[in-house]
Amino acid sequence: MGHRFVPNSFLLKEMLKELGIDSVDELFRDIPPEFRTDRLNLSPPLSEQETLWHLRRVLSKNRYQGEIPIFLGGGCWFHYVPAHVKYITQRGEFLTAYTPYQSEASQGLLQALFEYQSLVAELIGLEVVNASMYDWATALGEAALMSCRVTGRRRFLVPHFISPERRSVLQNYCEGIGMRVDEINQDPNSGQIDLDHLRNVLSEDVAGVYIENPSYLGFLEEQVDEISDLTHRAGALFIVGVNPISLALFKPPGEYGADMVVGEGQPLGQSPSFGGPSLGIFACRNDMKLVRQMPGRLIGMASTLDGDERAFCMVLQTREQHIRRERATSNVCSNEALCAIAAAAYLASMGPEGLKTVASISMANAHYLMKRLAEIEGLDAPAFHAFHFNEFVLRRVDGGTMRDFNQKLLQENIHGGHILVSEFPELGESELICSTEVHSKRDLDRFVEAAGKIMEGKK
Amino acid sequence: MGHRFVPNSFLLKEMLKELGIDSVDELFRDIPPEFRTDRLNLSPPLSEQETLWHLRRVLSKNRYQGEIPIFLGGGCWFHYVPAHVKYITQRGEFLTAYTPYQSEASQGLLQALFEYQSLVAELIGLEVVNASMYDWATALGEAALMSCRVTGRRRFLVPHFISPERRSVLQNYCEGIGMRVDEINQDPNSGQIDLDHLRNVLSEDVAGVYIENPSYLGFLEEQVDEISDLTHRAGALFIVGVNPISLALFKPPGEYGADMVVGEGQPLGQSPSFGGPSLGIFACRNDMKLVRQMPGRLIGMASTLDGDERAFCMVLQTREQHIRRERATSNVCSNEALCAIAAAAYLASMGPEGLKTVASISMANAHYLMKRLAEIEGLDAPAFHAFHFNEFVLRRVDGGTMRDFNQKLLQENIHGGHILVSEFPELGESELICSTEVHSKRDLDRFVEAAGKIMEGKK
Amino acid sequence: MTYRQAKYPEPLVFELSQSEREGGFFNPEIEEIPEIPPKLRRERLNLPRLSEPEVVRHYVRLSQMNFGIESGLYPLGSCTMKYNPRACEDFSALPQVRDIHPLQDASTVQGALEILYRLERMLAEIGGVKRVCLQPAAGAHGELLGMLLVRAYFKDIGENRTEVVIPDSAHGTNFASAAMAGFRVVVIPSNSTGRVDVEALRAAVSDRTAAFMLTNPNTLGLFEHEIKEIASILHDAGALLYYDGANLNGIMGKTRPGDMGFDIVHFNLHKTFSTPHGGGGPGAGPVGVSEKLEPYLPVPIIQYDEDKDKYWLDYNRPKSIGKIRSFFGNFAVLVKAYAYLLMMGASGLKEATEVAVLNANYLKEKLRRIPGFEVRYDPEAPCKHEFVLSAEPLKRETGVTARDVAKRLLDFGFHAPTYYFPPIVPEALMIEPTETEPKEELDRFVDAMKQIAEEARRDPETLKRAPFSTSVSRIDEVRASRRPILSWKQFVRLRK
Amino acid sequence: MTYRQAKYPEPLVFELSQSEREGGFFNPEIEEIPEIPPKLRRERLNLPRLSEPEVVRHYVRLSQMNFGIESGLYPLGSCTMKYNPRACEDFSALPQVRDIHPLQDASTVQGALEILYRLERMLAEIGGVKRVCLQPAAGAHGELLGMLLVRAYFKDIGENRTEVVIPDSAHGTNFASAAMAGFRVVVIPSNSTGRVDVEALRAAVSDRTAAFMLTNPNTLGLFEHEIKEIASILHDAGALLYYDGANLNGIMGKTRPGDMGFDIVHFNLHKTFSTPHGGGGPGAGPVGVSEKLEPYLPVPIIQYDEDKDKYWLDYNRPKSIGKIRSFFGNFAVLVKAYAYLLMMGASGLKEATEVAVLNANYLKEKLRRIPGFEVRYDPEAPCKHEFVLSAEPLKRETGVTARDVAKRLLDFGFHAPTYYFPPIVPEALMIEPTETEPKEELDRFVDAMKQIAEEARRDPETLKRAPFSTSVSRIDEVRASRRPILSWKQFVRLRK
Ligand SMILES: Cc1ncc(COP(=O)(O)O)c(C=O)c1O
Ligand SMILES: Cc1ncc(COP(=O)(O)O)c(C=O)c1O
Repeated sequence: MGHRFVPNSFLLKEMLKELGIDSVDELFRDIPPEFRTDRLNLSPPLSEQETLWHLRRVLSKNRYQGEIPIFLGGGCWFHYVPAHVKYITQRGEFLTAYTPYQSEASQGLLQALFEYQSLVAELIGLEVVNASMYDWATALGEAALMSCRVTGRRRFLVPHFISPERRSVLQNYCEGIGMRVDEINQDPNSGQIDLDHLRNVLSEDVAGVYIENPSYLGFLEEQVDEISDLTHRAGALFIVGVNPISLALFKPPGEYGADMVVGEGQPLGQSPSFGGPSLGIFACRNDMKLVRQMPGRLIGMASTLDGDERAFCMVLQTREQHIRRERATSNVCSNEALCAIAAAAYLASMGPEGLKTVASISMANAHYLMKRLAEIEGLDAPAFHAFHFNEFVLRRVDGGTMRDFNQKLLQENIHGGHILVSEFPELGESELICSTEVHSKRDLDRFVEAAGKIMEGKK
Repeated sequence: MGHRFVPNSFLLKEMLKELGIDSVDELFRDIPPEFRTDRLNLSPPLSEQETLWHLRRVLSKNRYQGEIPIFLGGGCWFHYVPAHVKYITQRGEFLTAYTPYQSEASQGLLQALFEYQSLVAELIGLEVVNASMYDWATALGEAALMSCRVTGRRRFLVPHFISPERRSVLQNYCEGIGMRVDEINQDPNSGQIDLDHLRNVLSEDVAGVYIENPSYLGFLEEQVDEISDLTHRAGALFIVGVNPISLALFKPPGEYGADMVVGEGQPLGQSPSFGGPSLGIFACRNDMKLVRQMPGRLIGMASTLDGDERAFCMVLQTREQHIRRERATSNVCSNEALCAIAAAAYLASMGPEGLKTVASISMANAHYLMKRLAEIEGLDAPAFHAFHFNEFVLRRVDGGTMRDFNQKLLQENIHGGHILVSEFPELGESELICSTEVHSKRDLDRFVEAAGKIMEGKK
Repeated sequence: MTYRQAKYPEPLVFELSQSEREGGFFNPEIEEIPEIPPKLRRERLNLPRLSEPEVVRHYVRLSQMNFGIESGLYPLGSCTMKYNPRACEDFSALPQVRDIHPLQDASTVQGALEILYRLERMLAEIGGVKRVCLQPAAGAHGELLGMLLVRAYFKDIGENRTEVVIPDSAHGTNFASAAMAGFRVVVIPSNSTGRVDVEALRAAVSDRTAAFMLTNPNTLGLFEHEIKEIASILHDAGALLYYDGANLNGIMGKTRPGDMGFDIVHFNLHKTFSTPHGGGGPGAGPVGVSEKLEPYLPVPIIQYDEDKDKYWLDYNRPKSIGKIRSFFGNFAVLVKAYAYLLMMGASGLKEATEVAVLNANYLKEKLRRIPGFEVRYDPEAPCKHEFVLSAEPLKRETGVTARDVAKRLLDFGFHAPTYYFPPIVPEALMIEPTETEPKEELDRFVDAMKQIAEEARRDPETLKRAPFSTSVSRIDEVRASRRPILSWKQFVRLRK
Repeated sequence: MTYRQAKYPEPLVFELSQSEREGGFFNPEIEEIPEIPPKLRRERLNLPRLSEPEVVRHYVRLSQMNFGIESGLYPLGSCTMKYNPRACEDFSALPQVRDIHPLQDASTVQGALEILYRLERMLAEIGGVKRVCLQPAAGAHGELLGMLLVRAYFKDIGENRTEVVIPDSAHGTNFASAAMAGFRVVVIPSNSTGRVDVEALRAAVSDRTAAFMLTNPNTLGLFEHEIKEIASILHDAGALLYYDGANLNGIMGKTRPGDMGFDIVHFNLHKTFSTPHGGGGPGAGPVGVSEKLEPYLPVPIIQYDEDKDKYWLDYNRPKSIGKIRSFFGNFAVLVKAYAYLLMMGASGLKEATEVAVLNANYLKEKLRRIPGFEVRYDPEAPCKHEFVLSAEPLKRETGVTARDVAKRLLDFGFHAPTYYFPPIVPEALMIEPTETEPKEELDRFVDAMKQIAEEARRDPETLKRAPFSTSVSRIDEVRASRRPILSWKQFVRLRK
């Protein structure tokens, strides 16, 4: 006994005595003897230093962006996280707080979350943003369910080119209520939504039409107004999935008729960390018919009872599970609040110019790569003839495999893109390549050079 | 114009207008034109990310403890710094504050510094500790000056085996007032103070007698009572230099008559960082004759004017330069306050048992090394027959050089001890080796093994 | 009373913004910036413009107006607000953790996979289960996964089961998760000791029953000692038993859900395993299952090839339900929990549980003796890590409610307990001190509760206006929900 | 007024201690622990026993009761309290910075040496000097080194010079440093414009004069435009000119001390170059010198061998004074300053200076127009980065002192200016906003000063009891010095 995290270990006797009992075991007498564990088969306590040694040893097997350039995106992005953003989320008052149930003692968190909602609202062009969902995929799942609640319909349309992971999560979210997820065709050349097909599949049972912009494969969708129109005319909700960084440059969904927006907030001030924590963005139009069906927490502007001061608190809690139980709009309880604070601090730090710079460096880098790689014999990019943000599909057309290509890149200490062969076999040997401001020009040139050598068979 | 650290860059015009001037240059019109600089020959601003890239690249040329084991001590020590101690000193309210001149707004810092003084007071056994000096060496310099102020005498005695750096700093501090620094012999076999010699050199002009315990070369001094006695009988002050970690195990100077204590507080919660920041410990007996001559800041317990509450503030400021100018007890102004807070948090976290464990692991490691290395043909340790804490002198007696020994160790990814050849040629080919709890048994065994191979000529 | 929370009259970032001011900056290297087609181009981006010094100061000030575990006792029942080791924050901030991408080639993330694999093994050992899926981002997410596994299982074995049974004392997420997974929720009442009414359960269970969701210790902090009987009832009916792990801190290392007969077990890493709550998240809610549910677990399963000493991702799971979240879950959170488990070790976990339970019983015995408070259910039985106090006697006597008591506690520098939950206790104050609180803090809490009870008698009107020491006084939450203002954008529009 | 500092009734760590409680723990690997001879052995060690959760909470609470730049405007004149970039903290926490030892073989610390070398070059460029010693730990330490260099120089050239001349407006450290280096201090008065009285200087300088220490801009924030004349007087007399760099933020990038004729220049990295003050330190006070003083600089000098692309330590400096501090100075601080300089670049430094001066003039013009305050010296001249306001008119009128004004400012959420310095201004309030303060914060400060001046007339008695919003009310500092209690040990003894 006597762990440094457990202050009262040495006061056991004294405290037990005050309780009038002899042994701590008495406090566990209600556990049937047959179920009592003698001891867990885990190692003895390591010191903090030993734990660091262990982790350093294990983690030395990871290769990381910065040590080598990594050209992966696909729903999780490397962006530079300013030191002060990390500092802010490491402040114990934020880090170690619970959900702000006691609003009077939690104004700091509540204001920061209100700012998150507000900043993201500006970015996407809708007024109502919740205080976070787990990630993009689960936000999409919740959006589908919400579209069902709002419309009373049970079909949901998604584009063909969507991250299979996101698609799978969506499927699982729709499973319970028996909602069907169907695909909308996309033009194999341009990736653009096949409007005729959309018109065909859009029937009276469609609750929502979902597109991603930019798409999972990096290209932008140009027919957003048409899609919005078709969707709304069918009485369905129009839902758009976004990479928020792209919205520094591209028209926000709020300006082309989106009823709801989902997306991945991780690039706003969070490192990838192997995919988590992430930050599910979830927003809707300011229409109480929608707002009342929102999942998750909402922070609202309030005032003190004496009316003297502005304050913030959670609002519309009657939607939530702790009050409405099985009739709640969602089961979500813990969310990703700290990531939302990071996103707020990040957006407030970048400002419009900073965010645009981040986005345009990313775009310029990706386009530079795209152009230079396309010049290499045997490579073809982009696979889709459309405008791209900072990701694009690179195809290998010389008969070799992308797996081999990437392995050889790795030997040159470069991590290539995400191989798409099993996800979208119709694209042939291809991979999804991403670049952002974390790549220097030297990184890009090294990539191009290595790719050139590999394709020449010199590697 | 428009740096992200400079909020008003874009308001220049507006603000200049309010001042009724046209150009910012007008504000510099008092600088004679001949002295105006057009532009500094420095690079353009790097982004935070570019700065990180640059630093990572430059710093990748450093080898560090953890990556390889480093067996250096000699006044700067590797000890494990718990994460929460770093967190505490990274709290902006401490980190970005100035000296607590406004005590009412600075109670947190003042209390933390009072706790530092109190914790170190317990450790060394004297009641009065100041709120920090720059480092051990400058603390020693100040101690010499203070002994002169207190006694009116101008000779200062130091042991022969003292860090030459510390000796040099002391010399420079004594230079101005023309204080002479003389050496006390130490027994070449045991390192113990030569009491006869001390008796001889102790004349009426000696202001202070200084010893280090443990010594720079790692051994303990056993005759502290005798030295104290002799010193005091000669009317001089007895000053002891310490590694505070050692005091978890060894008798504190306050218990054997020290009038003043100096030392290096860096091992209490600070990483070496190439030798700085460091933390000069400075303490004296609670005798107002001494206290009034203390250099540096002192934090005292106080109360509010209304008498209601306990509070803390700086006391006895009339000793200091900002009030007494050239008659101040020292010129010190900025000190090492944040390191003192780290030391306080470290000591409060370790507690008596924790600190003893740190000290005894360090000692056990060093003794293990000492024993195992001494078993190797051609090596001899320790050079001094005395009790050692966690440092000892290793000698090479096979004709080879320590330089060569260390170079070969480096090839095995081990950094050996501090070579003493130029500092104390009388010790022959020798180096000062140190171990602490940052070394695992595996590190120690690797060192011994590599040393064995080198000495066998297999390397 | 001398505690006082900091207060800064701090505007919103939008109000701090200047028309021109430089925020983040990067130096572009590639000069050619592609021209975006006008149709796609954004025209206006209304983000605030602040300099870095302003941003830092703003959020530092806000942080001081927020209460965390590092500020004081946070006895929020059901939430296990324990100390979050600072070391875990450092570990999870290593570049080898932060700067790796989930789609990297497995050969380049062996360290990450090893941690996931080892963490899974540890959780399996603690829970007494076969395998654990680390994907869920929170407890409720784990519940949803659990319910989907239940669904998949019955579908696979060809049974059509549509009901999930849940006790009335359960957490709201249980009901909502079951419903989201498409089950009809059947609620059963608690018995007079606050535990599952076994007869009611028996009556409710049928061949329509897919699962029973149980929190054990339950939300009253009481151990469901009839668990063997409960498990039999379910298993005999061919149904599954689901363990809500929110309260694992009351039994961890003393007994294991799997051993008690639970088929599916979720863990709340942000409760039991000390990863910080972050003001509401991110958390992690891994789900463990017994052998028979293993085939349905989400992909990928992390496997270890001992011969090659390699970790690999197993996607070849024909019966898998697919994914419940992108990638591998909240990895950085998982790293913290892993480090926490290493630092606690077997003995530390047991000690944590014992002291958590001791602290809870200590508080319970002290508090229920204060006139005005009582423990409704089985007050003489030891509670586990938490207990529920009822302030009903106080309310009856003085009109002061549990909510008033909770608000007043804020003035003493404590966070409030959870109140009005579970719903079966009137004027409930659900108190969970955790093992990381020193006795002194518990004693101060008892004193505060005593003072409040006295104050309720002496001056209930003042008390009802509490808190006074927080950065703002009592907030009108009802009005805020009536015409919600949810963003600056909306606020500006309304203001016009 | 709505600002309020946090307040926790927080005991001392000794009062929090329990008789048994576990703090830091390590697992010993070597079993054999050497037996310490009884004579050397310690018997009792009275450190407090706290658990980690308690330690963290304790210092978090204390931190909230402290005001830093991150809390609000900190216009402490002469101290250059500017925003400290958080990135620099991260950079200096890299293991390649923290976990290297100063006695390492030079081949293993090439990165550290490169940083020191480059930083030295940058400072030399900014200061207009030949070489820079990075060892001094603070400004005053730099002054001492400077004075010792002066000593060494004259000793070397065989002149016996015993006096250092200092203006009456100088900082206390100048006098103290000169005295510590064994010089007699000769004080000269300021002229009616608050600058060096050139005639008085001429009269004071003789062949006994070793150096003149000057702060330029001086402590009134005024540029010593007669600097050329001043330099001639000194140099003609064979004496040296010393630059106190505390106020470099007022001219950096606009002019260089070396160009003005200064022979020795110290830099305050914790002022001008944004390394945090840490509540009083650690800082860094590098000292630059012109060619003729180079031989005396402390060892080692960091040299770069271009051919081998290697940095090496030059100890072979026969005229060197040796060391002024162990090792290489406050390295981690130096790394922060280096990173700061990289991020600012040439243009950023100039911009910083310009805006720092603009902000100061802006405040000066607004504040000196408030009845009760005035600028004594050369009020129409532009100040540099700071200025000194006199509250004497206010005192005469209302009895309210500069100190009262300062204390009252705390209630508005500002730190107070430096007061009663420089001594040549009665009721001095020395105000330095720095370039990292937004205009809004400056305007709020002006408003607060207006309100205070009004309050001084309306209700001086209340004002004299300020502050009210800090964690404690006004402290009896006089009594605290009368019978000082300097440690818990002493307190306990006295209490008995
Ligand atoms: C008993 C119980 N079950 C489930 C949950 C939901 O957990 P989470 O917030 O991690 O989704 C909670 C959270 O408070 C809980 O207390
Ligand atoms: C003008 C001036 N000179 C010297 C110093 C001393 O600098 P330091 O505190 O770094 O020793 C100061 C510090 O405030 C100062 O303002």
